[in-house]
Amino acid sequence: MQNIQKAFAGIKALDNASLSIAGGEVHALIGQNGAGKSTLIKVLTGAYRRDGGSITFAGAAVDFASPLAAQRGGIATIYQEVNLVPLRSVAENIFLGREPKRFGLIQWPAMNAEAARLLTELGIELDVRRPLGSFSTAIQQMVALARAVSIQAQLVIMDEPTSSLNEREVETLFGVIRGLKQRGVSVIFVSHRLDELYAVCDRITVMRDGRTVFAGNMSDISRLQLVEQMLGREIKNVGAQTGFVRSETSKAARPLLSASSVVRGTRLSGASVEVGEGEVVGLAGLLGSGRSELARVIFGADQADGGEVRFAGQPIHFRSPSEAIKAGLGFCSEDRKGEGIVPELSVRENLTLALLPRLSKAGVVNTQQQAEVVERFIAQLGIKTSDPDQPIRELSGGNQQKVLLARWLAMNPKLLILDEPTRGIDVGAKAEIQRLIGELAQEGLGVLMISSELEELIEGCQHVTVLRDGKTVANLSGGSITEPQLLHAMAQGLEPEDAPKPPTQPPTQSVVA
Amino acid sequence: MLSTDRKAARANPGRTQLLSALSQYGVLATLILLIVFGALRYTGFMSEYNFSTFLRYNSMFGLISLGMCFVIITGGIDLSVGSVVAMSSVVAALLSPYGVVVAVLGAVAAGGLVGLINGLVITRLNIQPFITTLATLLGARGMALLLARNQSGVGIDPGNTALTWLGQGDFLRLPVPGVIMIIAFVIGGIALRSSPFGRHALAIGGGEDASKLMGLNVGRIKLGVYVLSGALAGLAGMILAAQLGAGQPTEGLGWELSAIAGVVVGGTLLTGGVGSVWSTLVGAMLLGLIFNILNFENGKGIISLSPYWQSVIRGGFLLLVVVLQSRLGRQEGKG
Amino acid sequence: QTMLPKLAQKASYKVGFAQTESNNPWRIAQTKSMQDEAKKLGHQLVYTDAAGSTAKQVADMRSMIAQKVDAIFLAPREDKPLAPVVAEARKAGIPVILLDRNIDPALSKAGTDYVTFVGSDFIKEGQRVADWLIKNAAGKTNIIELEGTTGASPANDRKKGFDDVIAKNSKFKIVASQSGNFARDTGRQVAETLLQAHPEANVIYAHNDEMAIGAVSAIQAAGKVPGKDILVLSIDGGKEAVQMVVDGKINYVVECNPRFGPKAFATLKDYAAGKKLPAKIINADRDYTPQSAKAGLASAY
Amino acid sequence: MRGSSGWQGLLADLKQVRASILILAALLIFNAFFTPYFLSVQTLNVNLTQVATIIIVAMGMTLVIATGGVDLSVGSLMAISGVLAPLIFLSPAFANLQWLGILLAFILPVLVAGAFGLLNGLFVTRLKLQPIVATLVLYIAGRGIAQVITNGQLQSFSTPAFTYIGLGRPFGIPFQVILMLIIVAVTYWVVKRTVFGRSVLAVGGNETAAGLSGIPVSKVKLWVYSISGLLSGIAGLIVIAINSSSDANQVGQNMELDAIAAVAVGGTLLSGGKAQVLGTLFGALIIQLIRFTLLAKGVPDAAALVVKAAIIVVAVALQQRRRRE
Ligand SMILES: Nc1ncnc2c1ncn2[C@@H]1O[C@H](COP(=O)(O)OP(=O)(O)OP(=O)(O)O)[C@@H](O)[C@H]1O
Ligand SMILES: Nc1ncnc2c1ncn2[C@@H]1O[C@H](COP(=O)(O)OP(=O)(O)OP(=O)(O)O)[C@@H](O)[C@H]1O
Ligand SMILES: [Mg+2]
Ligand SMILES: [Mg+2]
Repeated sequence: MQNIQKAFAGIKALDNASLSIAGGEVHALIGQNGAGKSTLIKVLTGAYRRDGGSITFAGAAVDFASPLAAQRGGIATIYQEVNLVPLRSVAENIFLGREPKRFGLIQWPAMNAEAARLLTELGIELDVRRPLGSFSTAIQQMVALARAVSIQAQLVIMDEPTSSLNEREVETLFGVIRGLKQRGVSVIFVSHRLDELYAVCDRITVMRDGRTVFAGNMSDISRLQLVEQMLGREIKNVGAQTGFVRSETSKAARPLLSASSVVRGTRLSGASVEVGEGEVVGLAGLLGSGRSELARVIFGADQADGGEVRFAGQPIHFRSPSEAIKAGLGFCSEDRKGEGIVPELSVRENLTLALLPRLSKAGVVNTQQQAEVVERFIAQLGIKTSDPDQPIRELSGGNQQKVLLARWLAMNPKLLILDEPTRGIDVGAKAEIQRLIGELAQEGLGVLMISSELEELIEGCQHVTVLRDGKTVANLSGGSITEPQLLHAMAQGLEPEDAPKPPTQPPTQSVVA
Repeated sequence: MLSTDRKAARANPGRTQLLSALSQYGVLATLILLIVFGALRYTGFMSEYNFSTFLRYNSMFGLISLGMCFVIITGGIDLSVGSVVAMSSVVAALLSPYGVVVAVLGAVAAGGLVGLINGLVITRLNIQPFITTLATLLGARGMALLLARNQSGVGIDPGNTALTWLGQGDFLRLPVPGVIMIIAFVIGGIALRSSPFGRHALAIGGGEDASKLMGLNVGRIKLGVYVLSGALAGLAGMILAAQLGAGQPTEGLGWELSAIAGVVVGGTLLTGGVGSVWSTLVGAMLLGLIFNILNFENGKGIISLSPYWQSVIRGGFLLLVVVLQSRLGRQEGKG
Repeated sequence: QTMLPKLAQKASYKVGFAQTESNNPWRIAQTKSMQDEAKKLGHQLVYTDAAGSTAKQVADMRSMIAQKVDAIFLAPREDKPLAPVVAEARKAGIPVILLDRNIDPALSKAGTDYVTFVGSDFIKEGQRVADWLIKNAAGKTNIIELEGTTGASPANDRKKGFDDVIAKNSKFKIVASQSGNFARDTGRQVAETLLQAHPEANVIYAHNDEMAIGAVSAIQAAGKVPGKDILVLSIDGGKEAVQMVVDGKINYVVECNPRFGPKAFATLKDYAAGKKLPAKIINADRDYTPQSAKAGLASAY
Repeated sequence: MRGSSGWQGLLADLKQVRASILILAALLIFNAFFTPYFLSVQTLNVNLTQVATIIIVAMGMTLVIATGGVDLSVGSLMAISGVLAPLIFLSPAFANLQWLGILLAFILPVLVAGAFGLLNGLFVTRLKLQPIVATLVLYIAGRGIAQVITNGQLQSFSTPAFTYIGLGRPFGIPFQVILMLIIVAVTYWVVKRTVFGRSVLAVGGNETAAGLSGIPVSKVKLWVYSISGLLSGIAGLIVIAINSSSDANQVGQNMELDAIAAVAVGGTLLSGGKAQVLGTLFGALIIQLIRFTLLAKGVPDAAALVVKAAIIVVAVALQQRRRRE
């Protein structure tokens, strides 16, 4: 891909972006949120029309008119937002558009069997006839992977496939990637997790503001250089891996929230957590351990079947989020697209969505005050937007996340529940958000943070509560919050030594035969 | 996506199946109950004559509901079918002097053409189906009246008895329109269950962007469902003309709403992505049966229902069935 | 050719009445007249409403046949489509009497397929209006015609009757002819627009009372005097319209009386008694002129 | 701040719907040249009085559509309110208290229509019916209810105090036009400046997100359907006042189609999350002017339908092109 140009509503998303990938190589594509990675990929696969530039694939100039054309041309893609059809069965999702047919009719048994076989190879056993939507996001990611692998492609593109996978699943994924490589298939791998890039990638392209700013061998660039390239500036302090400044002495905080033995359906069976004023408390657990569920119950988005929640000393029972908000809670969902942004509304409206009642008198919004709040937060969080009136859907994922954080910070809450606040966010933005969380806590805000990133929990939290199968299984504090401890608690039964190793030491076994 | 997760994940598979069966057969059960009720209460209700009358009339609603079902499955809607029925009936009548084949194909093609226009406007100009087909609802009605030169009926060529047979004749003691409808449903059922067209229509309704990114030719399939809906409405129009011996430019007012109601009563969600051809058949027949029962009830002379009361009752019945449907459907999502 | 089924002489019959629609005052009055008469005579009236759909009317007829009523009154929505089902009724032994609209004589015949037709002649009604206008125009010759529902047979017939007569008279000119849907509100809106676009117009001919009454409002809204600046002509002869003739707002109305009940049931009785009936029993419809309206007001429907 | 308040905000909003303004202008220019007697106050009066009810109903429809719903029952609710009013002021109970009868005839029918609107809202929020289906119920049953109340009979009256809302002309301007303008202005203001208006857009744009941000989603929906009902009720009263008669069979016939078309031509997407109040105003005017033009030019009814269909498609397509550019 040479000198690709692409603009949305006059704003350049890609400006002279270039990318070249050799046969059989794993190529990292990296850049800050909004750098243009997803856009570049969509231009390549024909999901977007480019405004300029040329694309050569397998020696010939190509111009895919649609993702279908790209797929036929030998490019399989896993897009950033898991893009499958939840209502259709797992098997159908894998074979959609390529179903085995006889006399024009779909051969169901053959299709189901083949789907099951493909998934088994990825280490997953499930009923492929069930709707995809009844499985977790992680499983859905793996189904997307199975689909991409089963398309006999010359190039497989993965746009942030790991953002909702746990470490073991990431390992499986790496195995698949290596298998592809052995067959001479090239892979484009987009991720914000540097460790992962170094673990599997051969070469790398760094993008910034729609431009390609670096391309070279993975081994030729150090982490520090890489981050500098992404941000376009030098970083002095890269000692810590996150933006948290850990407050060493955590004073005995006044209790703010305490949830004890919360029960809900089969998802929560005795989950407890406590957060004090000015504390950042982490909520750890494997996928599906019930972290999000607990957060939703506390926030009144779901109703508990049992247990007790106390807030500021009072037993409370919020019947709806609005009651929780009135009491001083805020909740940032993990599903940005589905539960966070209102895509058609502007940044301004999105940012003040929860605040509106307070910005108004007798139901009439004070636009002056609204404008002030918005401007302040755009500046404070460094939200990249051309205009507060720009629809939020036009922002990159990371910037959308910042707007959502601002939505809650503007409320000046007593307790903020953040569900995966830094998922899919580039290192720069991530560090900023983490620093911000720390600062807010110091000012007295209580934070309950769900995170799948161990560093974040270790460096950012005064306490970490670990859930497993909907139950609280451990409470770690201060110095005892270490990686082995956490892993041990999350996966109880495993000795810390048996816990999955950091991905920097590649496992030998390959999943794909 | 996560919200769907959350709902579905709590379900227990065995129970889910039971409930989904219930919601599918709930409407069928209602239909059967109504038939039993009618049989016990009214003389002449279970006669072959009444059965055949019922099928002959309701076959047209069955056909447009079938097309509507496919459209709704993709998350769209087709408000033009009522007008298309009228227009195609006129086309069939006008073409009747040229033989039955020409008349039938002409009517179906005329309907398909409106469907093609719908599909092209929706996929190429990106105008929402509701608005597009609202416009063709007006346009096709206008064309019907223009073709009929404002006459209320355009007579079929009396020599074309084959065409008349398609509307008024019997085949194996079954009314021909009913047979045509059943054949259409069998093909439709297979198409939805096992043809790529049907599966892709379902996939598009479940996630259009995702389907596009997975390489489906979304535009062509959407075009396909609107052409199908138009063509089936054209077929219904041919039956209408054949049955009445004349093209009917003013017929079909509000039929689109009956079709939508039939599909919805059958348990298909207007949001797309799920749907069943068989439930649609049952739903359409159930709504037709209400008319039939109300006619018989009036004949008892115990209470004389004015047509006004009949619309109130029909509205209430629609509410009842749809609520039942959604209750059962929702149970499915709980654990 | 089979003969018409006989009807036994009974004190009380179960008779069907297949109405075409009930969304306008004329039809409502017709239905009411039928119901009142049935009640008076002690018959059971099985009433269906086709809601403006010929296909449904056919199905309605069939459900009456399935219920084995003694006889059927049918107000056919159209002339061709009802013929087969009339034949079916005969085969089922149920005599049919047609009300207010006829059936294509090529397809079905009075005395063999159905008993007789009771009603008015829509073409004639249009002609009568035109004849009156030609005699009483007093120099008013630019006509706006408010048509009934596009495609409806009374609309077509009333238009044909009127237009044919007018066409033979070169002094008169129909400057605009548009559908007002047989409804007062639409009639008013269309009249408003047409009066605005054709200020030269000085006659409005409406296919029914409802639209004529709407036109009167439109004329007033345009700052003119209905009945004087602009002549208003109509068909139906409901009380409200006749009152307007008395008030001078409408100039001429041809009656099309919907009170079918007495005549319909009398015909039924005659048929059962074995009397010989003519093929058509045409209602003796009056007309209302400024001179005759006052006298007729009390008996207008 | 840019484009958020005051005149600048108004300008920005007009810019958003400039396609519909251009189409309207084109229609006006065409008529000015080719339709005799077009440029007159009377033309303005005729068109504005005829379109007033459509616009009033379309305002409610705009809000409903903004939440991602649709209201098919508006015409039937107009009929219900239209049928009730004469029953009240003609009732012998108010023979000696005519002013009270008339006052109640203005208030009660509108409230009843609003209550039916609320019922629509309950179908949508409590029974979780999809809006098309939920409002289809009252579309079918509502007119039946109106007809049952009067047994289909037309009610005629001449009660100047009541018909004022349809025939009155304060300062020479038709009363219903003034009422319409007030309703448009209030709707515009509500959408732009109130928490309720912003909540409507948020609910339509992403219901889950709105709920998690503390917006009372169900309450917002109940309100929009109720408002749609109330406005339909007002429109019903105007229609019967103009005609000095109430006909349950006819009042509000096809109103849902006109109102939805006005909203769409005005540039509001039916998928929700947007409300172009001014666009709806222009959309309704466009549809009205097309009708006027076709009638005035003597285009027969049948051909007019085809032309109208084409123009709706073209207008909506132009609107969307602008949005995408
Ligand atoms: N459909 C769209 N309409 C308008 N602007 C868009 C659209 N898609 C992307 N953009 C803009 O293009 C730029 C690049 O976005 P893109 O999604 O490619 O970034 P990214 O590098 O993938 O970021 P992330 O890591 O957050 O996923 C952003 O500024 C974004 O606002
Ligand atoms: N075993 C499972 N079967 C089906 N669905 C599951 C399973 N485990 C998790 N899920 C789905 O994953 C989602 C996340 O689960 P939950 O919110 O309870 O836990 P979590 O720890 O927050 O997980 P996550 O990290 O994915 O947010 C739920 O919506 C649930 O539907
Ligand atoms: Mg991206
Ligand atoms: Mg979670």
